[in-house]
Amino acid sequence: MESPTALVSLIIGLPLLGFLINGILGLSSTAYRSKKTLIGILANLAVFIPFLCALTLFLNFDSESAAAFAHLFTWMETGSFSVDIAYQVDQLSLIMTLVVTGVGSLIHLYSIGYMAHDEGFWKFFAYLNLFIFAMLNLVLADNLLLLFLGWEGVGLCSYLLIGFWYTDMSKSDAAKKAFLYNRVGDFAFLIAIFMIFETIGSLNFEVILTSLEAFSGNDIFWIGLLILIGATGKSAQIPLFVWLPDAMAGPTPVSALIHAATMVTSGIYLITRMSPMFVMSPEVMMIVAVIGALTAIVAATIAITQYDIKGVLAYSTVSQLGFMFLALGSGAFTAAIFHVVTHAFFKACLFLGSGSVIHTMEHVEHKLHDKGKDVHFDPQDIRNMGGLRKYMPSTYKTFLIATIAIAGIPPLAGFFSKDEIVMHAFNMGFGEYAGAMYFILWGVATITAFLTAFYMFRLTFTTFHGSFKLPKLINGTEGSEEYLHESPATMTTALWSLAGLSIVGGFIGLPNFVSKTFGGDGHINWLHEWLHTIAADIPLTLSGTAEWALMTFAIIVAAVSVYIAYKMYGNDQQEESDAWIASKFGPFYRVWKDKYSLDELYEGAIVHPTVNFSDKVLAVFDMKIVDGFVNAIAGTVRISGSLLRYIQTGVASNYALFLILGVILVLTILLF
Amino acid sequence: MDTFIFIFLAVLTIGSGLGMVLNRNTVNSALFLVLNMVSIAGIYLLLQAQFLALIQILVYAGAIMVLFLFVIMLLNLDDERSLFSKVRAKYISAFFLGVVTLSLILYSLEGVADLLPEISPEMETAGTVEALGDVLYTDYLFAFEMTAILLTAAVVGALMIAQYKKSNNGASE
Amino acid sequence: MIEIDWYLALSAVLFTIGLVGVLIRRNAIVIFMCVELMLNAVNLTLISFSSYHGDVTGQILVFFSLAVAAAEAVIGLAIILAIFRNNLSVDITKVNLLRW
Amino acid sequence: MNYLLDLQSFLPGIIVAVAGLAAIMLEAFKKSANTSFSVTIGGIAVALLFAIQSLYGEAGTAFSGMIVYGGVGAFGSVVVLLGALFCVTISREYLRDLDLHNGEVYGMILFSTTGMLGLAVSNDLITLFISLETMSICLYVLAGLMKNEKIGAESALKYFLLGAFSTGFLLYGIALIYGATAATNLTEIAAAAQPTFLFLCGTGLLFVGLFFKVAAVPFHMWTPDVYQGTPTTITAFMATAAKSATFVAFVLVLTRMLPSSEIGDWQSVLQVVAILTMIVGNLIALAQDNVKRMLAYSSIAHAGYLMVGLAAGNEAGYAGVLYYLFAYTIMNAGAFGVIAYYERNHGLDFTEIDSYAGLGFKVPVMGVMLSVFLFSLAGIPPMVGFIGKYYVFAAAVQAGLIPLAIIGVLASAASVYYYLRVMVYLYFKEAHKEYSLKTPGFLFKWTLILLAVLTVYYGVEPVLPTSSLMELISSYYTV
Repeated sequence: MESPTALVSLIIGLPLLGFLINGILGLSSTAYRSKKTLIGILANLAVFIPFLCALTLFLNFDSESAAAFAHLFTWMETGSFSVDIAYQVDQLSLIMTLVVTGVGSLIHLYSIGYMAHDEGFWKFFAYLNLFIFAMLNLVLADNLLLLFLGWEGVGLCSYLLIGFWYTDMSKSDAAKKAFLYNRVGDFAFLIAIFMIFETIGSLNFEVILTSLEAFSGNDIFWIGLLILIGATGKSAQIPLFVWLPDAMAGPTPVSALIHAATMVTSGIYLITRMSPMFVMSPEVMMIVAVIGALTAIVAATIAITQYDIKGVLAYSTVSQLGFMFLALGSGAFTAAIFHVVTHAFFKACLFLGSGSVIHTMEHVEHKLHDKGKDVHFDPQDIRNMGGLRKYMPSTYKTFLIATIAIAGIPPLAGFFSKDEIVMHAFNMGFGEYAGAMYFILWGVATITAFLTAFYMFRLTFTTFHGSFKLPKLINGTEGSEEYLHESPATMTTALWSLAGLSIVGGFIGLPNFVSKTFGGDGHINWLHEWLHTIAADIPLTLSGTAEWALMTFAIIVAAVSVYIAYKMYGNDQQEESDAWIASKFGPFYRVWKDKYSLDELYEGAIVHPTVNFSDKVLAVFDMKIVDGFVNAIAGTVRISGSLLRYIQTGVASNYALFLILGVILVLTILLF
Repeated sequence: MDTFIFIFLAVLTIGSGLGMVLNRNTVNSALFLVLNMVSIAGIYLLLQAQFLALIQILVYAGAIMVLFLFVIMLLNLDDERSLFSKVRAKYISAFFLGVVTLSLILYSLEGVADLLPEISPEMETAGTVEALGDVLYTDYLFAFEMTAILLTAAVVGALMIAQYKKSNNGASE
Repeated sequence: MIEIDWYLALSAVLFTIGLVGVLIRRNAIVIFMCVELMLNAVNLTLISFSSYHGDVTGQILVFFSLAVAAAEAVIGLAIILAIFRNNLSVDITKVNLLRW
Repeated sequence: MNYLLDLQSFLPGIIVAVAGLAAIMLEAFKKSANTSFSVTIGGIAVALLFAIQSLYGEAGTAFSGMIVYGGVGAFGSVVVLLGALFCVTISREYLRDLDLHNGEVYGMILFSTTGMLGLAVSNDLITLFISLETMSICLYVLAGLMKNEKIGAESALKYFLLGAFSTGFLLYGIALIYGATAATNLTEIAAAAQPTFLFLCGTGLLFVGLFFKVAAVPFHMWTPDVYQGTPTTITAFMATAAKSATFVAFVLVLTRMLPSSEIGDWQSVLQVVAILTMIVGNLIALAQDNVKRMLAYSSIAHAGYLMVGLAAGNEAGYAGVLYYLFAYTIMNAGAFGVIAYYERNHGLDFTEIDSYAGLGFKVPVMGVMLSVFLFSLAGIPPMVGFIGKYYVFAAAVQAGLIPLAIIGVLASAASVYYYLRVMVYLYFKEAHKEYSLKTPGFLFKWTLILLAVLTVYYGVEPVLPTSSLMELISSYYTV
């Protein structure tokens, strides 16, 4: 394959260019800000053209191709340490680039309609382009340092976009929370980078992965653990996941793009990239798997109790990310990436669908205000909805398709990826290290899959089936259903494209055993073939029969779950059914509803004691000693600055005096 | 003979220099400086730099100092009683710094006489106009041209600064 | 025969007199004259070296230094005129709006 | 001797000088300041092209060894001409508002630039002296442009008196060096140099003269007063072009005249002065409330960082200094430009930091650009200022001067405070009263935008890596 430098420059450069054009022109000219069509088209092209470039690269690449490098320039160089702006095009980075730019393009398209009435339209698109730029740096980087820059860049953009409506206090708080939790993870990641550099003397992936023997077992464990902590921050896993649900405060396209499809999967990308190193430490693998499974079930149970349409989706995202971590921990790196891809499709579709719903509910509220009715309701609360399928058929159909996909019903995308993960977890049960633990994790995963189908159908049925409940719940909203409407074409186009991908997306990873059973060569899992040079997968050792049994079991679980959900929520019984669950599960339900009190736990276990301790003990120490010291230094600096300036008396002969002092100083140094 | 002339001129130079610094009357100071420059020109003659001795008198004593005197008269600044610094500490520190600087320079002059024992015999010809002109327009052409720019700039600049209340809008004057 | 030391020392003394003058005088014109004295002192050093080296470069340098002194005199006196117009004085201790 | 070839080697300077004469003639006979302005821009631009061309040519000496061409000198010329060009393009509107717009100003700027170009290529102490004086005399005049204001005349007087005073030391230094070696040519001096007290004293005094011009502590006292009392765009010219020219001359002196560190301990002098300059410059800048004066102290601090590169005394250090000059010219011209813009709207008092409250939102593009320039001056990546600092400090570490590098990094960390303080006023303080700002003119605005883009661009992609600058330095070893 010829050098990809030109294409990579385009892929990386165009989003940056889009950001600069929209940012600078928007900042400097108010006239430009109102040209929303132009802004939207520019921003879209800045992502869509890179997508085409990535597609070109992809078509010229096959599973056996060696990685191609695009070294744009060396930023700085001293001795052995250099900062290279260099990109690596290989099977893994191509998949990620396609997802980022492809899903990114669709979400950009959707945003034109969604943000049409927002004042900060130009700013929004500038940020989105910047995000794409940072994300592409992250997935295409050929060294850890550049990856880290992209990693920080996406964090920054996420912070800016969550707090996009920064005038709303709770939203800027959510932004701060996301920022802080991410810093904890980033710090760990940075230490890991230092440790790697210290041992290998290079941060280049190729160099690191070919000189893994330089690490002691202990090093591998600690580096792996630190990278994992970094990944848990960015990919919202226990213990750092609490920021993600709050992050849904941002505009919905942001939730879809950043907090579902791309940024939050960067932790999975990073671990897959480093997979040859991770498989060397079974302990870390197990920790990864446990964290993943635990996050999956914790988030799924919380999701059951939520009423906020985006809240359910947020916890669902956390839960699905948990699945991906379980896959990583089970040595199924390909399956994790597979799930990243399919999840990007259906979750983006779900978020955008929810955005469409919220959009119309807000429209209803505005219309009512226009009519002079002073009513307030939460446009995101599913209890106010119901029966929307009549009014927004496209949104309904796409939402339903995506729900079926995430629930794991064949042959939609989610089924294949999730099944592969569960199967690998089961397979690891026969492994040498902590086998029993993996059987438990398999059980947890299966229960989570059941819960996933359940809460997703609960959400769909409550929102779209039955009757529109707002008029019954709130006075003054009678007849408001007439204001419900389908979203504009830019939005539905994006929805339908993503729904289509949710249907067919799974075919890139068909299970191999199916082919074997029917006399094939057992190589129908295209993704597996594609990534085999990069992902250090632990192979499946199960027999064909066992695999068939597991798959059938998974289908049954999902089907039963959907059936139960239909029975409980299919026809306006949301209130009674929630109450029934609450009574059945009693204390558990309360725990779920309180989100395991994790926010309070962090508050109570870490923040409060720290504050108390610092109040009582540290404060004294701080005030008397540390503060005193710091103030003394700062004070000395400021005072000496203030005093020194009075040397400058304004009289020229005094200046000459200092000049002569300088002469004496210079001559003294030279002559003696 | 040379020695006596030197001592005479040296005393004259230093005396007139001190006179310039210490005299309260600005016109007197300027006249002391003229005297100082003339006596320095005499020392140039001792050093066999005839041409420069001539220019010293013409340019410095003749042109530059006349300009000084002209400005002093123009501004009517003859008496400076009030303009003498009253702060004693300043005299002391200035004197102290002067002594230190002088001693550092004198210290560095140690041993020069051994290296350069006498006036070079070539000076018979080297101090003449021909000798100077010969190198000035060849080897030192660059500096010479730069000096031309310097003097042009000085004349224009002096006009710019000294013009009184020139109205600057579009150079109407 | 006078040794070069004497010329150089004389020059150094003159230089120092000018230097001290700059420090203690308050009249801008006199300060400027002190600077001229310093330049003269340096010229003396240059000519002494030139003569004892038997090298014409030093004299060339003095030539240029004279030109520079002339240019400085023109500019300097113009500036002093401007100061006098604004302040009706050439006392540099009164010219201290810009400080700290 | 082939004079044509000699003239060609100083072509940029000649073009600029001729343009200067033309500007003055046009003013005298046609009374057209705008024509002078165009001639000035054209002259500098053409000179810049020739300077860039000679950057790629070979190095050598001309005018009987009085000047060098190519190599470091060519790079210095490019930086000086860039500084001059930017300052002239932002000057027109500003000077018009101050009622100072006339051809003589441009003539002075051009003559001064000629001097700087001579300084940047000087290979002989006589060239150095005359060029330095040509530059300075024009700058004295420019400092006194606002001669009808008290502060204008005052800044000219201070600059002039102290400048003339320091010239005395510079000339004395040259005299003593001449006495010790019987030469004024830099390479001849290097060949004849002996570690006598005479020679050391001479170099010390020569350094004093150069320290004064680059505003190193304790020779810096004129800087804040002069910068404050000079029209702001002219201040930019002094702070960028003049400083760059002097530093290039410094590099030439150190590499060509004092290549051997066994003769004298120049590195210690440079180190001590660098430390003093960084500390004092930054400390006093912390206490300033006038933005222009703050920038004056900050320029002193930057001279300190540059001195770190000189003190390193290795090729990396000199290359770092050259790069830093380029970076400093871009970002400082920009910063002064934006300040000139604000000042233009509300008179000369409008440089107090208090009056900057809430300004950032007034004309957003100006606020953003000022932020970019200040970030760069503070040395925050990815701005060009960071790269410059990185190179000089890295060179110091390479030379084993780790304490010096640490002081430098600490000092520049402290400097972040006063740069950010301006930004806090720009964006986080409420404006005292409602007012609107003039729209910046086309040339003015786009010059600043170009500078801001360059500031970021060279911060992201330093296309002048030190290695090729080192080649420029080593290209002189044989000539």
